[in-house]
Amino acid sequence: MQDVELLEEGLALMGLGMGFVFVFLTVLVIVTTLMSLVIRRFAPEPPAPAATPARSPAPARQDDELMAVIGAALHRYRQRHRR
Amino acid sequence: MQDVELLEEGLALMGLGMGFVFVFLTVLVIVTTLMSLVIRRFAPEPPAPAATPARSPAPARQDDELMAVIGAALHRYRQRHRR
Amino acid sequence: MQDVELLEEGLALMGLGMGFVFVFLTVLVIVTTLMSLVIRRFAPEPPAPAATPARSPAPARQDDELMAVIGAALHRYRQRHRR
Amino acid sequence: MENLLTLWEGSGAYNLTLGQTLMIAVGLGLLYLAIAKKFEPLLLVPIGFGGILANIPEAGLAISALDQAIEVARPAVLHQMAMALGATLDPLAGEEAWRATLKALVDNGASPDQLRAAKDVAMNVGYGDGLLYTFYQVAVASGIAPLLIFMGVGAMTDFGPLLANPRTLFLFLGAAAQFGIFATVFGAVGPVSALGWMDFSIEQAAAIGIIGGADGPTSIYVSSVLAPELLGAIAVAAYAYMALVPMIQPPIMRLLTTKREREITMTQLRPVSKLEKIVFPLALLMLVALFLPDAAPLLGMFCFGNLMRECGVVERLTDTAQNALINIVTIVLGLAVGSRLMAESFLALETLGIMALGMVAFAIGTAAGILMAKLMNVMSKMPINPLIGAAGVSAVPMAARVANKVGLESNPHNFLLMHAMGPNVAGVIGSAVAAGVMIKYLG
Amino acid sequence: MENLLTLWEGSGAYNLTLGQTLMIAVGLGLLYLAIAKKFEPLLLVPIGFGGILANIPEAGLAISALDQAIEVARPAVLHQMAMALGATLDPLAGEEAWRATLKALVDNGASPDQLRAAKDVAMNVGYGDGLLYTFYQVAVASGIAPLLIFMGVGAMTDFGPLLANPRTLFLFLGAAAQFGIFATVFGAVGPVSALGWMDFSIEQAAAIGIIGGADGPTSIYVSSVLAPELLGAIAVAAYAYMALVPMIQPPIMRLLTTKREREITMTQLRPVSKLEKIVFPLALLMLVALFLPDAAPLLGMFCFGNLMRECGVVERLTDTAQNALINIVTIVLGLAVGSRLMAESFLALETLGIMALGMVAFAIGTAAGILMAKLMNVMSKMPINPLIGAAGVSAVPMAARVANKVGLESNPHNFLLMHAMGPNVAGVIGSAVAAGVMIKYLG
Amino acid sequence: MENLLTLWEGSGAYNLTLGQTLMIAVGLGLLYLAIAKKFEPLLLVPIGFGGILANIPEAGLAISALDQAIEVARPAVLHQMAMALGATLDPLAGEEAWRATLKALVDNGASPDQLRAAKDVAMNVGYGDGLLYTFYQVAVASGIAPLLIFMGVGAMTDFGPLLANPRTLFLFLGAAAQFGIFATVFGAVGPVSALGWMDFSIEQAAAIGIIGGADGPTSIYVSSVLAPELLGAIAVAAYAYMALVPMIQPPIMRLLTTKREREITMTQLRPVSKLEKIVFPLALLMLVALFLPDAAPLLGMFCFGNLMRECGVVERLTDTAQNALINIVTIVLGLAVGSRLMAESFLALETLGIMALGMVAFAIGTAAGILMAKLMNVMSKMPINPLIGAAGVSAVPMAARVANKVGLESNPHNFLLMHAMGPNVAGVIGSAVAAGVMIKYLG
Ligand code: NA
Ligand code: NA
Ligand code: NA
Repeated sequence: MQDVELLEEGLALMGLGMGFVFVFLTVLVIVTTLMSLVIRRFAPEPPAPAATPARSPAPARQDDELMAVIGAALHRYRQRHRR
Repeated sequence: MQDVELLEEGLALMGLGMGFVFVFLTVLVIVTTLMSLVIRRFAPEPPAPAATPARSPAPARQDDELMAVIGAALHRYRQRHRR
Repeated sequence: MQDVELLEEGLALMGLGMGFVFVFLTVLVIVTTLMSLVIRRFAPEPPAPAATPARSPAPARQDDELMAVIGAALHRYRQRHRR
Repeated sequence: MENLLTLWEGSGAYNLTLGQTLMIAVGLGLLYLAIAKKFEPLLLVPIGFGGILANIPEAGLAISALDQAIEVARPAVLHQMAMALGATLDPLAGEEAWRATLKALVDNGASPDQLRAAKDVAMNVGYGDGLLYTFYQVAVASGIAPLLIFMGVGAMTDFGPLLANPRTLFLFLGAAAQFGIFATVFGAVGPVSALGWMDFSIEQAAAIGIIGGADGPTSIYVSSVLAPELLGAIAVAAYAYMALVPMIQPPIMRLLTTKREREITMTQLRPVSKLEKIVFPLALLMLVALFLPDAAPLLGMFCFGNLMRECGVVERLTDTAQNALINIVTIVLGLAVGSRLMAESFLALETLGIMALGMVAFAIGTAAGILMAKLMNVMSKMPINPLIGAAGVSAVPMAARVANKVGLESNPHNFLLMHAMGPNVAGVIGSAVAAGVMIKYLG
Repeated sequence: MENLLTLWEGSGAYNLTLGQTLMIAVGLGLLYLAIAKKFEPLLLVPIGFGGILANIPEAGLAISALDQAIEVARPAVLHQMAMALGATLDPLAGEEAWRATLKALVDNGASPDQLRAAKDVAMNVGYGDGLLYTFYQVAVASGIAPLLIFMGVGAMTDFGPLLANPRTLFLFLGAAAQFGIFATVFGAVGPVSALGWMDFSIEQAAAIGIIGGADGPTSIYVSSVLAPELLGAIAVAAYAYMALVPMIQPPIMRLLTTKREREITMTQLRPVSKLEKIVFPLALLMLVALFLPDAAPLLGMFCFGNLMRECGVVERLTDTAQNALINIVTIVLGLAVGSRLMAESFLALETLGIMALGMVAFAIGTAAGILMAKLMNVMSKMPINPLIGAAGVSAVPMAARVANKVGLESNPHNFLLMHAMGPNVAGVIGSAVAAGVMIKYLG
Repeated sequence: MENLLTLWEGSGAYNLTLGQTLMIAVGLGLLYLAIAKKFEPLLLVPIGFGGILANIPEAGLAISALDQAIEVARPAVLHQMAMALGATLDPLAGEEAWRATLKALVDNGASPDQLRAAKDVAMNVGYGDGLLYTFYQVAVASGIAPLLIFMGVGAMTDFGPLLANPRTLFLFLGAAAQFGIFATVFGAVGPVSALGWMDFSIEQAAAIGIIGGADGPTSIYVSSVLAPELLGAIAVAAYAYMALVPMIQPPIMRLLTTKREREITMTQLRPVSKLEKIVFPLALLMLVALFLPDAAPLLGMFCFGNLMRECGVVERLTDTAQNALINIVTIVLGLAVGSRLMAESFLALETLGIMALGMVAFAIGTAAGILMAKLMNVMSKMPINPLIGAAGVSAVPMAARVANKVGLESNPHNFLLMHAMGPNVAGVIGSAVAAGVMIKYLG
């Protein structure tokens, strides 16, 4: 009896586990492919992409960006959790 | 009422804090200046000062110095705390 | 009375300690000498000895060795502790 | 099927709250600033990443075994924990209410003994402290990490420029720049709290003010002592503003000085002997010991690092303090600080207040340094370029470089860098002294 | 004379048990494999040495202060400890029985409070936790060491080859290779346990199966959560099989592929941009956060290390994560794992079962990877050499090198190394995902 | 005004005791010796600085949260702590008396449970363990730091010279030199204690004697086990005498040898194979396991470090053990040892006794090594220069260099360095064995 249960549990874990690993990695493949497509279209390699934005922006904007990042998050949060 | 207390406390902290920072750094300026004067008078730079003493002393004295450092401290301490 | 005990204990510790240090290091000398003799006889230096075995063995054997190491230990253990 | 449901109900997508989503976005935003904009990346990369990890639902990386058990354990375990806490759970209230009751007990009512017992229950059924929670307890709550960072900073600091001319000059600039700290404390309990905009206690105000000292480890240390609940926001603000020095300071500098003042050329610094550099950290330590023991942990470790650097006989320790050790501690500290970026505490109006007050502190400190430099220029025989006063807020060596750069704009042959390094390192000492005063007075 | 007797009765030679002798031999055997055969020496040298230290009689290096006191303390102390544990020792039973009673109480009956009290007694009379015991508690039981190692591995991993062609290819191979893990879990609770050969719980089976993931830190992490009693054997098996990749895989590869298949040349990989490499760890982290929070500690730290590596702005942290930090953690982790090589748990039939099941998991994973690659080769337009499927079990970079080598045997101009690195690193992610599923389901 | 008073009453200048002043002077003296005279600076710089930090009044860097609260908390907190300790404070006695009562309770009467409760009170009102106190608990009281240092020393030690000629030679010299240790133990409980000059227990005498082993980490380890109350003085003495080797040994060497003996040229050492170097640490470990498990922590870690060095397959671990890890541990250990330089325990007559006895131990060890070498020179066919006997006290590699230097004075072509390295490293083993015997017998 207990052995059968254990067997069933092992079988379930096998099915569930392999299924999940496949699904997870499939989603990862899709996301990664999309990500690569987007990046290669909008930020093509040669002018090292991570460096580019750092060179151009108007100094005053950087500060705004910090505030914007936090402000926007806070704004949306407080909209729902009014207190 | 509580607000006034808080305000007062803030004011006190500001006065006390800035005052202390100024006094502390003033004392530090004085001590540092004196230290520099003494060092530049009695141990002028060229012959790297920290190295000089290590070269000359009679070997036998080094041991005495260790004993002297600890012995002198102990002596003065025990003079007062007789037990 | 207590002083005498303390003295005796100090004496015992001295004899025991020095004796043990001498015996231990003597045994270490003997073991080390034997070890060196064996190694110099059976694995003389030039062809860097630790490297030699790694080069020659048939691949299949390495796995056996792992099993052998653990299996032999387990075998002897279980022979005595039957449970 | 039931298993699939378990998996789904335990997934992040099912449990994600709005707050967590937003905090993950904040974490990604910090990473963007750190990587693309080079905002103090050494700290903001770990902090941002830690912030994301802390907000992954169900993972419990940033909470204790006890809190994790309260959030996800089976009802039977909840009842056991309630018993350990000396309470009983109303059988009719339902699971969510039970969890809320336990959380409330743990956060307030329970005695240390009961907490231990409840933790024993949680550990026994297999829950463990989250990695970031452990990092926070070991590295930040204990005070160890900021102090070791300060030791490393000491091992990297050259007091030569300060020693070359301490008289009436550099240290006063360093002192004046701390005015931003105290003005902000007053502002936070004054207008901001008194007028009811936000509600900061005096301890919280002090921890916020220290942001104006532009010194990350000092800010973290003070806020771990005085206001741990704000630590995440304060650390983020402190490092962000340190990174923003090149944006925030120049306008203030140009506003408060004339072109002629910015062109002032300063006299050459004298060489400083090795012995002076060795004795200085010891002299500073003695003053701390005599007059402000509460700054002894911070300045003591700072002086220790500096003495190792200058004494010249322990190079291998200095090298480790400047590299392997400070890097390890930085990784752990950054992740630990990130673990405090939790929605409940970070996504409050207070955070915007902290950012704004920190900015004010910073601006006032910059202005005070410049104005004091102008005053000293008038009063002293030696010419003093007021730009170097702005470097007194610390943010070593960024603020000194900014002073140099703004000076070069007015006079392309006027290199102020070494002159600005004096007030710059004096600013580190100044804000540590300010920290000591606050801890003494409020700790 | 009496002193001499004390010395002799406290010596190892007098107290050595057969089990300890054999375990010391196992430790020496592991050192031999590590040093002479270069079996993953970075881990097996500390593990083997730790195993020897743990089995030195009377030294107590691998046990707690409490256990050490129970083993060697004077009778008076035993009675005190019994009192602390709420028991009384039968005066007639004799010392050996008292020790056995106390041991049984500590291992089962006693409450956390009683254990604390008994530990207080042991500490008060001068016993302390053994060094390796402390290392185990701090580094392994807390989960910290495997996670830091995983961070370091992330900092050393280049996802370029995987990003160059994720589509339908590399990740599926990485997924298929995890089949070994789950098949083994089923096998362990199926034939092995059900037929009564050995008796593994489902948690133990899961921890054993992970060996097939060919990833040391993942195995240690999972078994510290699910089956700490098997940790020693599992870690030894995991690292041993990682070292055995060049022996185990080639025969399976040759068996399951034709010469023509092994000769397949693959198309050149496209270059991958820096930004893709930066975004990938964040994308992976988001998926983990959404779908499998239980893998968040492992994959989170892995992604953190990889982000530090790729972002290019925190080189000094990356360098420390790859060197000083991972080396320190490896020493501590290795010794801690070695401390679990105790006769009672290691010299059981189960250990041979673990070794055999681990081998089976490994072989099935290799075969599944190859077969999946063959299937994909048939279905896809792009030619796929099935050998690279074997690299999906992970064991980075050994498995990829083996695929390359076997490929070169058939076609001396066909370099598969970079193509095999894709499934190879995908295998790391795959087994961490598998670990997360098991912990979610059984933890 | 009241605030100013608070600041003044909390300042160091107001609270400084004579003892603290003197101990700060001792700390400065140690720094002077370390920096100007190069006395073992790697340890004495952190120890000296730690000594200063520990004696800053009110800062509490070297004491626990509980002690800190007892010293400075408000009366209300004192009453709470008294309740936790199961006592009541006499309302009439006044604050100072209350603090004294609590201190006495904590140091003696209280049970571990009560101490925990009192600590909870202290933590709840915001007190925390001092940094150096934490370092001491984590690194020294646990035994971890000296053992990791010993591992690093093992990783730096080359046993080649010893292996080239162990027979009847080097190890006996290493053994003889340990006579200083045991003679001093006997002297400390004999003349010194029995005649009532000072009052050392046998455990304290043993910890003092080990100074004669000229091995810092061994001294710290033994005294952390047998006499933690003397740890500060013993560590200072041990490192000071290691530094003083070039002063202490030459007169003794000249006194006990004739010029002719000092001129003896020794035969060339044979080359030692890699395999011998790998097997030696394992052989030593086996002997320790069989005959003296109490030396297993020290010699086990030493052998582990040496095996890592010699096995040649874990270079990156060896490198870390020799550099980053040992440096980090040295900083922490040094500060932790410095935290034991407190006036009450250090400024006692006993400290001078420890310094004097340590010196005697050192001198006797040197003499015994030389005399044994003379004896062996007479008895053996091989010529033995007695100077190398003096190197048996350890103090690697200083003592070997001294032997070489004194030899060169008599015969400028007679290089004894490599010959002296044999007894020198044998001396490390010898004093660790002596340490094991003492711990076995007294621990
Ligand atoms: Na500052
Ligand atoms: Na894998
Ligand atoms: Na020695």
